Amino acid sequence: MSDLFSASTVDRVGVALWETLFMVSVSFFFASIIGLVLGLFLFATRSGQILANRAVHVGLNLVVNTLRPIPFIILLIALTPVTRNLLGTSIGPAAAILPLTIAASVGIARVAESNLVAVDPGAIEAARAVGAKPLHILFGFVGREALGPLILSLTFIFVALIDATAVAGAVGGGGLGNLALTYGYQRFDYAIMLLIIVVLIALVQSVQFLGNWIARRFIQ
Amino acid sequence: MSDLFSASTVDRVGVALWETLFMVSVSFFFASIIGLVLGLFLFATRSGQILANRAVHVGLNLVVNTLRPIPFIILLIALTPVTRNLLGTSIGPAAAILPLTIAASVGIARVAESNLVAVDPGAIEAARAVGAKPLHILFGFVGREALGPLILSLTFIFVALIDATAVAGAVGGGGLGNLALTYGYQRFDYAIMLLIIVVLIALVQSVQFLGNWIARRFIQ
Amino acid sequence: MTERIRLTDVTKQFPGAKGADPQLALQDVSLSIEAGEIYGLIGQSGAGKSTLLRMIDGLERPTSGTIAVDGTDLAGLRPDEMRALRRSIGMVFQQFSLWNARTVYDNIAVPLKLAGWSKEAINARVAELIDFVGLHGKAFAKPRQLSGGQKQRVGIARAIATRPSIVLADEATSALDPQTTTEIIDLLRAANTEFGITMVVVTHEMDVIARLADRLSILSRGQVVETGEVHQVLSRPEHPVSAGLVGSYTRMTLSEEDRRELREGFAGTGISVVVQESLLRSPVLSRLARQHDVDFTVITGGISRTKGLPYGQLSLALYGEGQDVDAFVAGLRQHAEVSTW
Amino acid sequence: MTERIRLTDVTKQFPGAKGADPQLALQDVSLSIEAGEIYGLIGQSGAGKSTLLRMIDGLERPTSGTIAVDGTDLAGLRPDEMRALRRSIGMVFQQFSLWNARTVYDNIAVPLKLAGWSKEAINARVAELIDFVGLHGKAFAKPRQLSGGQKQRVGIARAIATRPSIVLADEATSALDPQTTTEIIDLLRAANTEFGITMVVVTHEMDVIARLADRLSILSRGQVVETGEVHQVLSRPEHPVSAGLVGSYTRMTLSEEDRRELREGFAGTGISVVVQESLLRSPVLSRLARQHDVDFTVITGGISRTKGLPYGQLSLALYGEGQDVDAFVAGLRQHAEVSTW
Amino acid sequence: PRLLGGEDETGELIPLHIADTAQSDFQDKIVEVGKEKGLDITFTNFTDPYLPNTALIEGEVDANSFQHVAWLSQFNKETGSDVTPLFSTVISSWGLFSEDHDSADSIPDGARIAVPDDPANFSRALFILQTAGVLEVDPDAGVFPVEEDITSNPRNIELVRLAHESVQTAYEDPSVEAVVVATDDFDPALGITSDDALVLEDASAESSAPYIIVVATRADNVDNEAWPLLEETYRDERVVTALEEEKRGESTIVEFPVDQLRSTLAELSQE
Ligand SMILES: Nc1ncnc2c1ncn2[C@@H]1O[C@H](COP(=O)(O)OP(=O)(O)OP(=O)(O)O)[C@@H](O)[C@H]1O
Ligand SMILES: Nc1ncnc2c1ncn2[C@@H]1O[C@H](COP(=O)(O)OP(=O)(O)OP(=O)(O)O)[C@@H](O)[C@H]1O
Ligand code: MET
Ligand SMILES: [Mg+2]
Ligand SMILES: [Mg+2]
Repeated sequence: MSDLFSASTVDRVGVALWETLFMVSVSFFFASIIGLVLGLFLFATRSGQILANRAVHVGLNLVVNTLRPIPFIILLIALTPVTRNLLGTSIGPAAAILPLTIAASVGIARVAESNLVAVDPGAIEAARAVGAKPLHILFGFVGREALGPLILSLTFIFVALIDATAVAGAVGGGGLGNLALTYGYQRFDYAIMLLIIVVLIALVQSVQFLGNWIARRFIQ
Repeated sequence: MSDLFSASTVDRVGVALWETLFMVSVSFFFASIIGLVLGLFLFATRSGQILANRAVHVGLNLVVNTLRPIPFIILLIALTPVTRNLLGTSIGPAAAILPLTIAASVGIARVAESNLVAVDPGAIEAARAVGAKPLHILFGFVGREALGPLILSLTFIFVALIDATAVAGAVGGGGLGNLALTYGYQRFDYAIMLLIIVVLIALVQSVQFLGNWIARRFIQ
Repeated sequence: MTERIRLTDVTKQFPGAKGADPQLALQDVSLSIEAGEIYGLIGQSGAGKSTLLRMIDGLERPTSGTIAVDGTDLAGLRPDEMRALRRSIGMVFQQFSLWNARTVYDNIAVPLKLAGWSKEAINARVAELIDFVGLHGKAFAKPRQLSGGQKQRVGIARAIATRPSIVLADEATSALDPQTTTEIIDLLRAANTEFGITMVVVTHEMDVIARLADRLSILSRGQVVETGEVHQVLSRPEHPVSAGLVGSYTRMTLSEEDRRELREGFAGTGISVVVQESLLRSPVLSRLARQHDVDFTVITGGISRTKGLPYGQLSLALYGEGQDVDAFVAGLRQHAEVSTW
Repeated sequence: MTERIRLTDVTKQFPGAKGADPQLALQDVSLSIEAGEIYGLIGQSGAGKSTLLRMIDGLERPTSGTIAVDGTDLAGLRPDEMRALRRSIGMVFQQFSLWNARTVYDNIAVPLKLAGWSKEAINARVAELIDFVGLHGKAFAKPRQLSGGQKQRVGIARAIATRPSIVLADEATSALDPQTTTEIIDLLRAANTEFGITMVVVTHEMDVIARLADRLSILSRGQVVETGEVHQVLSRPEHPVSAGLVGSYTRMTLSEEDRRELREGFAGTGISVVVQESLLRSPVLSRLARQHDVDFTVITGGISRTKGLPYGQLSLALYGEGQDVDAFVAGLRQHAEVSTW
Repeated sequence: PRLLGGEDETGELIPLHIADTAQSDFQDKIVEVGKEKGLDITFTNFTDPYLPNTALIEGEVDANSFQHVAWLSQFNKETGSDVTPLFSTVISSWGLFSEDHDSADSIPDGARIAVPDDPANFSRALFILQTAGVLEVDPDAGVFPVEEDITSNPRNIELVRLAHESVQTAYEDPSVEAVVVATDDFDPALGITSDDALVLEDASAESSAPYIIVVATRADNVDNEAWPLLEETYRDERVVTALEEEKRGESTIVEFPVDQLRSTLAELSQE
């Protein structure tokens, strides 16, 4: 690196990048599963759909609508006792994973739902006609038909998670966003702030590029 | 209200609710327009699409991918000089609108894109066949066919904006999230914090309900 | 013969469009389809054919009335029983309803996977079907890369993949050229005779009905207006709607315009003869002609056969003396229905 | 006559599916379509008909070769010129391609709005079209609430709404029953005679070709194998592919199986006669029968007419002495092609 | 007594986990010097000003070093905790700053003044404004007056509450006439020093004792043998230099007797 950044600065950015990647990947992994399942059920329980069930639909909606309005920062803090019981610690990058996972799950659920409602009813009817079970229809047909858009949505949430990790600094999660904030903004070291933002942009560019690339193969 | 909350507490929550609604509605209004236009162009400039243009597509992607990774809190602060020039102040609810609008715009652009790629190519071809202009095809046909999912996506972003206003509190935006944080959490006043979260949940429930209701009429 | 499918007083009402009345798609429809039978369903566009077919597969529930397959009311089936039933029914959708995200191969393989076939068996069966429906080289194409008829053939292959014991075919050859149609018809007929498959065939192509079906019902505005043996309905449709549908195919109805044109083109007396077995068993026409000293020309019309029986109509121009012609016509009337014009 | 549409050496290649070779959908196709002509395009499924049609509307670009409308190469058109051209072309899509988010009314009204019609004029025209295609009460229905044929009728109404000077119809009656088909054919024919509309009609229904088209081309695997007047091609298809397509319609080709069946059912000598004008102008058959003391029965076949000219085939069973029958056949050969079996 | 984190048999470094609120070069220096003193120090930085204390209570960290006694007292009181100061580190110089005015007297009627929004520092700002003669606070309100305790506000000053770390951004805001903030919170590029303050808090006054920042631990852990080593580390010349560099001399190093810190805390906790 140039004179602009000391070795320790570069180290710090490296560590923060690692923390960000760790928090984002782990929470994204779990949130994709939970969120897609939630989204699929939100969709499937709609009236007229394969698992139409008003009670369950309203219930799921309620859960999602109750978790989403809690400002992430408050969710993060409110969950510390839970994280502590679960992980033995409520601080550091690992501690941010539970709240990140919850926030991303409900996010994915909602975005996925918007992709699923666009699936051709004919494709669902054909799946019913071949005697597929509801869950198979949901995951193997509805999800499959919407795969292209779903991958774009997951990419969207992945990037949103990178943003959210900046807030995860509140619980000592560290990460690039937090470093940019404390170093750049609170310490007015704009050079490091810019460096971090460039790293973030590079990261997001790659993620989005990858997402677009994968999605392209599934967009019909 | 009961004994639990003093009149001034209730007043404060009322003011914060108003601030939240103000920040969210104004920024949502502008972001919907900017975001949908961005999303439509992101879609239309894809290869094989009606305005296929690699340069513009890569350019738009770059803009979106550059804005999205900036942690919202940093964007908020980085924009203070701009807001100050524009509004004469960079603090208060009004000052949060520019960063909220930018963040929500790029968010909408991405989610909208995922809805637009699902539009039946046949519908687009039919629009070309009747001699519609590219912009008309984009807004009048592609957008129209995806309206149901798009409304769900806009609802998603609306709720995400409510979350973001909590962070906007850092620059004096006020709002419910900030009040919950500073008044409730930092003063250990869990009663008011819960009250605020209940208000937030009620708000989000109504918004989502409304979104679902409108979308239902456009979901095919 | 055992009954496989029975509809009893089936009524289906759809909610109407914004502000419009509810749509009565089917009204008190009763039908009985025997095991091993190929049952035709014809009717004007919007008559309710697709709705009826989808109800047999339990994809749509009747507003009132019952649908029974093998004696069991569908309304009483548990979900797993319904799925089991559906796996024994192959359905060709009018709009194909392919899975756009899957390749041709996968579209056809899905029902086989569901039926628990082994990987090798699936491979072999799919290859066989792709070969049969003439989609060589398209196995890994996605539906959007196919022509209309190619999509339809994927839909057919998918429906018959597991060798279901019931096939519901909704306009299964509507996008196919005559040759491909013939191939498909032969396939279905072979499946019917070899495996005793029961089929319900919705089509607007009378040719398909004539070549494939044993019995048929004619639907009009949600009601069954006529039911009978194919030959009987094709040769002597009773209801005006049936006559309208069948007539142009069998060329039994000559429009006023046609007649005018023909009258202008030909000098003789125009008559139309409804073809019957007895007319063809012996050379009635040429004998009568000789006998009454009348000459004739077949100016239009056609004779087809279904199940070995002829049906159709011939329009003749008769040349001869007035009373000879009258005698000829009178003689002909002993063997066939004749109208003069 | 002036030429409206000309394709010169048009080749279209699609990228193949994963791992497969590129698809050559069209190969060196040259065609010329006159103003005011109804031009038929037939061919087996996958032959390239839809691709060809979509290229005339500029929806797909040729890989090589040129497509010219009114003498102008489409490749050279500015976007606004292309749009103007498209507004003068109505297209009925094989898969309908309706706008699912819009009502029937809006689907039909869109091209009118684009053409700048006034609100009242649009209202009147849409009402007229809805009435014509028989969709009363469906004006505010969404496409998903329609039957297959109803969707197709919306597609037709949309295509002809602005009274375009060219109509490209891709299997426009494939989902319609015979009666509705006749109504649509009459409408299109009327538009053609009254307004001189040029039409290109892709269909697999020979009946539609016979009743509607002036000339036709037959496509096979992306190549034009035969072009000619409808009557000529229907009555004497030259290319084997044409014969295959046309044959079953005109009942000109009797399959070996058919013949075997007929031979069993009838005692006499079987012959097939290709129908020609000269055969019908005078009562050739009955005179020859009388003359040679031969009796006959029309056992199958059909005679139709297109543009006032007859075409088709009759299969006869001949009864009489050996040499009489031979003399009859020899006499018949003077008027028509005859094959014995 | 059990050693924090357990002392290695071989008598090597004692692991020590400290919670703070912002990463800095200063921390690196503490880690470096701590190693010489026999400590293996790890910092975890929270942006939330509440979690360093809960993490301490829950035993997830051994100490924290981010808060002043006033803040700590509030925390202890509200949560019934017993976080106890170990030694003092610094006190920030807080003051009233204005881009537009040279004196507090010229702040006009109806002016907006930005202040921190957390209770302890909001109160602190009120005292500074009282010193500046801008408003008066009820003397009976104690160390933690709230907005309602303002008894006189002749100029109808509007207090704009901002997050602690955002207050300095209002300095240049045209709609704000002045800010109450720690001098070292400013962007160094602005070149603002304590000399620019319209009014500066007297760091050495007894009334400033609550604002001394301390290193603190749980009450049951005050006897840990690591603390003297840690205090030594903080007092080390290199650490002091690093701190002064980072704070640009706008924080005063204080060595306040620990007993007095604890008694101040006890008093404040009664408030
Ligand atoms: N987008 C595409 N990608 C790849 N191949 C294509 C594509 N569109 C068409 N084809 C192929 O080009 C050939 C011609 O297709 P086309 O749709 O023109 O046939 P068609 O004559 O209209 O057939 P049908 O009567 O079945 O509608 C087919 O083999 C088809 O699979
Ligand atoms: N989901 C629906 N909502 C409202 N009306 C419907 C719906 N599905 C079908 N209908 C109406 O029910 C009637 C029967 O439809 P159906 O699809 O069974 O007709 P069909 O006989 O198959 O016609 P086609 O030959 O045109 O396919 C039509 O008038 C149609 O508009
Ligand atoms: N950093 C503050 C100060 O300058 C103290 C914050 S207390 C959580 O005094
Ligand atoms: Mg139908
Ligand atoms: Mg086609």
